[in-house]
Amino acid sequence: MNRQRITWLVIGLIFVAMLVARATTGQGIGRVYVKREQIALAQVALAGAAATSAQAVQPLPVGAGVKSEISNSANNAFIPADNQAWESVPLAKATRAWVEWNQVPPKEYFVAQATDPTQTQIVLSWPRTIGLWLAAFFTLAIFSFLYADNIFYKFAEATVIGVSAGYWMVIGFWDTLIPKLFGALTPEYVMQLVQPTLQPTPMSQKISMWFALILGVMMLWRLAPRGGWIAAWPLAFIVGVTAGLKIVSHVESDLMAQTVASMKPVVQLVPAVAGGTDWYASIWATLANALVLVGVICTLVYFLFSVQHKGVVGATARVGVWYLMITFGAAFGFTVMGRIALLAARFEFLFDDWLWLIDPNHLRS
Amino acid sequence: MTLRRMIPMWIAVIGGFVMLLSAFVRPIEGIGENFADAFNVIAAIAVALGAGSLLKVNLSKISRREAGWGFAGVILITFAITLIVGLLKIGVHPSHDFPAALFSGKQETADSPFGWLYEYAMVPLTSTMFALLAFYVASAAFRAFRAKNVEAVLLLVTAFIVLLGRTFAGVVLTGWLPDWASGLRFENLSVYVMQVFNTAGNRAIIIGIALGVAATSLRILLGVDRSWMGGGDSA
Amino acid sequence: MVLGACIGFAKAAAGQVAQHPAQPAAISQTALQAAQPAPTLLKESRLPLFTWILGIAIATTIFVARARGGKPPTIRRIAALEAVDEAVGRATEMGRPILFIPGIQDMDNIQTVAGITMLGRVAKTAAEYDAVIEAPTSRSLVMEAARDAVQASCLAAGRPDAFQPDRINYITDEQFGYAAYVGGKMMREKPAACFYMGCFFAESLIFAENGNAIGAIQIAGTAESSQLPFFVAACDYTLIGEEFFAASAYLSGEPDQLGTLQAQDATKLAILMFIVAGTLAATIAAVMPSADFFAKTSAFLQRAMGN
Amino acid sequence: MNLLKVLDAIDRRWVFLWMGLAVAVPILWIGLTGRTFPETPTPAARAVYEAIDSLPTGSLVLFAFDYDPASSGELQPMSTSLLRQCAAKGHRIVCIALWPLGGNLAQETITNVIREDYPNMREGVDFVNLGYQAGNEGVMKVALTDFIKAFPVDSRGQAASKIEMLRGVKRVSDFPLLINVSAGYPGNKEWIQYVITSSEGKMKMVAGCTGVQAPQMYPYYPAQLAGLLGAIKGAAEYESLVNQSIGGIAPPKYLEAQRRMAPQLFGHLLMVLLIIVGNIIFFANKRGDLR
Repeated sequence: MNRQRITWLVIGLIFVAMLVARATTGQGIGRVYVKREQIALAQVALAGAAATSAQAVQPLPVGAGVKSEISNSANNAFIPADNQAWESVPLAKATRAWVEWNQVPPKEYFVAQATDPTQTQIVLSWPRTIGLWLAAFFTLAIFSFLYADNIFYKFAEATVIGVSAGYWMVIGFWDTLIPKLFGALTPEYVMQLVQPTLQPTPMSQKISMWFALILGVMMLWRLAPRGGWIAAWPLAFIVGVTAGLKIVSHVESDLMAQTVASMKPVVQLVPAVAGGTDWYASIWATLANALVLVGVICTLVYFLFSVQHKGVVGATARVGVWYLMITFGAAFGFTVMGRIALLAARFEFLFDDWLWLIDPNHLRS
Repeated sequence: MTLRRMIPMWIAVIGGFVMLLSAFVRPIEGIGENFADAFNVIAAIAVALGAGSLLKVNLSKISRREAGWGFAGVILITFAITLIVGLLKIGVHPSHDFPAALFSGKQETADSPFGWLYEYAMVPLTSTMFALLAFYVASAAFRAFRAKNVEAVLLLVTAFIVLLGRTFAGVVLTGWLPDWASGLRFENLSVYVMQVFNTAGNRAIIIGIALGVAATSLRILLGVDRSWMGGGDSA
Repeated sequence: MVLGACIGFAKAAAGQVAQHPAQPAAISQTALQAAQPAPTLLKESRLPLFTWILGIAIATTIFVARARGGKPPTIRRIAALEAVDEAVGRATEMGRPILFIPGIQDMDNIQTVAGITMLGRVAKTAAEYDAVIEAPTSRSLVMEAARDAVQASCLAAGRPDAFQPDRINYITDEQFGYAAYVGGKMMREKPAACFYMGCFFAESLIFAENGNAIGAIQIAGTAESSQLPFFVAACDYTLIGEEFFAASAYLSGEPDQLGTLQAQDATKLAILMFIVAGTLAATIAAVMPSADFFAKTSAFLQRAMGN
Repeated sequence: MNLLKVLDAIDRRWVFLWMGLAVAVPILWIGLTGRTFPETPTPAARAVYEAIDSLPTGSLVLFAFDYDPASSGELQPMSTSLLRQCAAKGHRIVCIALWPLGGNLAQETITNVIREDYPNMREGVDFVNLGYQAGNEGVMKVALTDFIKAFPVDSRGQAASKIEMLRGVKRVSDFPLLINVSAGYPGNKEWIQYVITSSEGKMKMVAGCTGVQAPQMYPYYPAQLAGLLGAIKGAAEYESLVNQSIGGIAPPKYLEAQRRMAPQLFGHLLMVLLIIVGNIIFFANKRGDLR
């Protein structure tokens, strides 16, 4: 048994011991509670002009815990939230009903239990509780990479690759292909199945979507046994168009805008509160402007390629490098801040959501 | 130059010039916008290629029993599950406004399997990966921030000032300074650094980058550089 | 053929220039015309922008033509690029792979395009040295583009057999999923040389620190100034902003590509002059409100910059 | 010199451990005691507050959530306080997102702030979430000419054209103020490049960004950016400003940023310490003491 194995074992044992200790004291440890919400919706006729694409559907109270808020969609006709009301409405069709479980802070469960131990509205959610523990495991597994590459990290790595690759493909399908491509080419299906309020797409959009579809298929031709070279066309198109678009945006809003920003007066007179000029402040302001100007010039000189950095140019470039270094130092300092905040967030997850050691948001008390 | 390489080049050149002109010619103003959508669609279609490569590489790992083939299996399984529950919106209720439309619900809804995967696998994994940076900045600073020369000194002194100036520590250390010297307080120093040196440095970097982008784009648009579609034989 | 295209373009451009030469005065005239709103074919308000782009294009064409005419410019040495051969050679000696990361953005980002171009160059050297190059990507389109570039490079190097498509594979679009993969890969396969060329965000330091921990030669290049500090701190060589875009032209060593770098410098000098002149005019105008001429001049120059 | 020798040859994993403790311990401490450090707002943060406060009550505010959970540790406190100030001031808020997950975060923030503390604000009248739109700058360009076309439906799947509060909105520049909290691309820079630059001063913008981006955003402040919140520090300063202005004892959810400043402090001190020690070692090495 080598040293690393032992280290892992010891860490693991200590950890489990602490976990057990924590779990058996106080409110216990990482659980997720959910509240039952009965959704029952009755479909009714629409009020006149509002009756466009969608069939409107009214929330309808049936029994306890019903979602009784009326959706304020312009397409929906309002009917009084009264049990049989929807039946009396002309053209009323069948209701659609389902149950939603929404997460609630543990304290709500504690309260509910205290008042009525037999209640079933707020219950422990096993899937989410397991999820919480899985999340904690993944968090620790990633952290373990800091010590050394290990089986837990490898597992976490494999999971994040698989899940995220799938995730982005799903997002691409539902948020890009469906609304943009199919929304433009086969609107009726999209309206029927996904988005009744889909806006009609203008001709130009339709054309560009057909175009995109063709280029996309050309891309996929790579998978075909022969003629894969055709995929070079869509790529070439993308690269060319990108070049055309970026040159405009960068020259306009970076090159020109930043140059204009540098063409400000160096001397700056700061008016004093009492009236007149605050010379002390003015001198500092002027100095600052001058320093900015010098910095911009020197750093630009550093970026010259076709001149050897010797003599005057070399000296100027050197100053430019100093400015760059200061810039980088500042960026570094700022970034540290952000990174620590992120780490803090992860620790808060472990201590608060999982271990229930701290309760900054008063979710449990 | 072969036709097979000439056609793509001209596609790029023409496409690029049309976009360039669309910034100046009213009738074709809109096409730049349409391209953004078109690109997203092409990219979304092209993920099939990515998925293909992901499957191929991992399947061959498994079949060849390469080191860590088990994890390749984990990748494939998690990938497949996420894809299926997501594409079919399994367990997703329709939106409250349009229960009639089968797929009107958002796929990320918390109590759907996809939402579960997102919240309890993807979020903790990615944000913890992100959080590792806190450790890496520490070790990087410890190792690399050494006063080897003027440049290094400037780098670390600035980082120093900003680090102290951006917390309560700065206030404690230099808060005693009288008002006429308040400019030397860490929190103010760090603001000056940002507004003077950092502004100058970044401005030059931004201008330089803009020039670089312009030149790179022109190399493509004028067909001077074609190595983006395969190295070597330019000119 | 391309030269023809360039010269043709130059002629066309020259024709254009006759109408509005790139002098401040002329620009301001056009800018003034822009003042009167009238739905015309062209967007006059953008004439300064047009003139600048045209100017850069003309400069490029002229310098390219000059370079081809046998006057190739001398380019200052860029240490990071002179280290490429060293890095590739080292990988060959150690019999370990080269890791190339073309950033995490898609092909609609010009940095990614520049990164792919660099990949082409590095892959060519690698093929000549007979070193293995691996390029995991975080976008499907980037994977395809990278494969094209590497394949073509292997051909150009006369080593078509050196092209192994499966070493250029898609991982995931997710930034940190990708980072997790690359981090783990580094720790396990210990590449001898790591190239980070493209658009990077937070993952930059995850790569650079792990690369440092395994003692790889690291050469980075990006225009994401937020990530430059980390590359500068943790990598052996870093291409800063504009240098990164100049890199592939520099490595190609082809006269016309080097010409474009000269064009970049020419534009840079023009910008410098504008800044100096503009600041002077503005300052004098601010100090002596009576000096009407300077106020006008500074207004001129600002409008020439599209303000 | 022995200590230095040890430190010189030290395994980076010790540095990792120290950093872990420097962040974890304060969190526990704050969590148990509930104390936070005082904040003195910098001009940039104050400017954000002023920009929102100076608008007449009931103004339309566009709020772009361009980040994802990976960076919400840093940015969520900003969004929470920003939304809170807008709601408290009685502005009408239109939430959008150019990051796929931004839409959800907008929804969470709305639930967390508006639904809980400003229950009489009505969706579609006082606030609306138009959710995520794919297309990055493309969407901005569309919004320049036709806002409704860029964001056709809200998060409930309703046609934006039918939403009362959007009646007066033709193009994005009809919003007097844009609030953008962003973790990268697309984000602050793109909004400035494509929207603010071309709105000819009709539209003000205040931004919140991660520590990484803050340095590149400063060149845009105060010209193109009316105000800027840099990293958790900016968030904490702004948070304290909003809490002061609203008064009373702020509920814990409105102290998140200020709570996070404690781990910041110790993390930063550790970094400073590391840099100092690193240099002592460096000079000792130079003098040959470690040989």
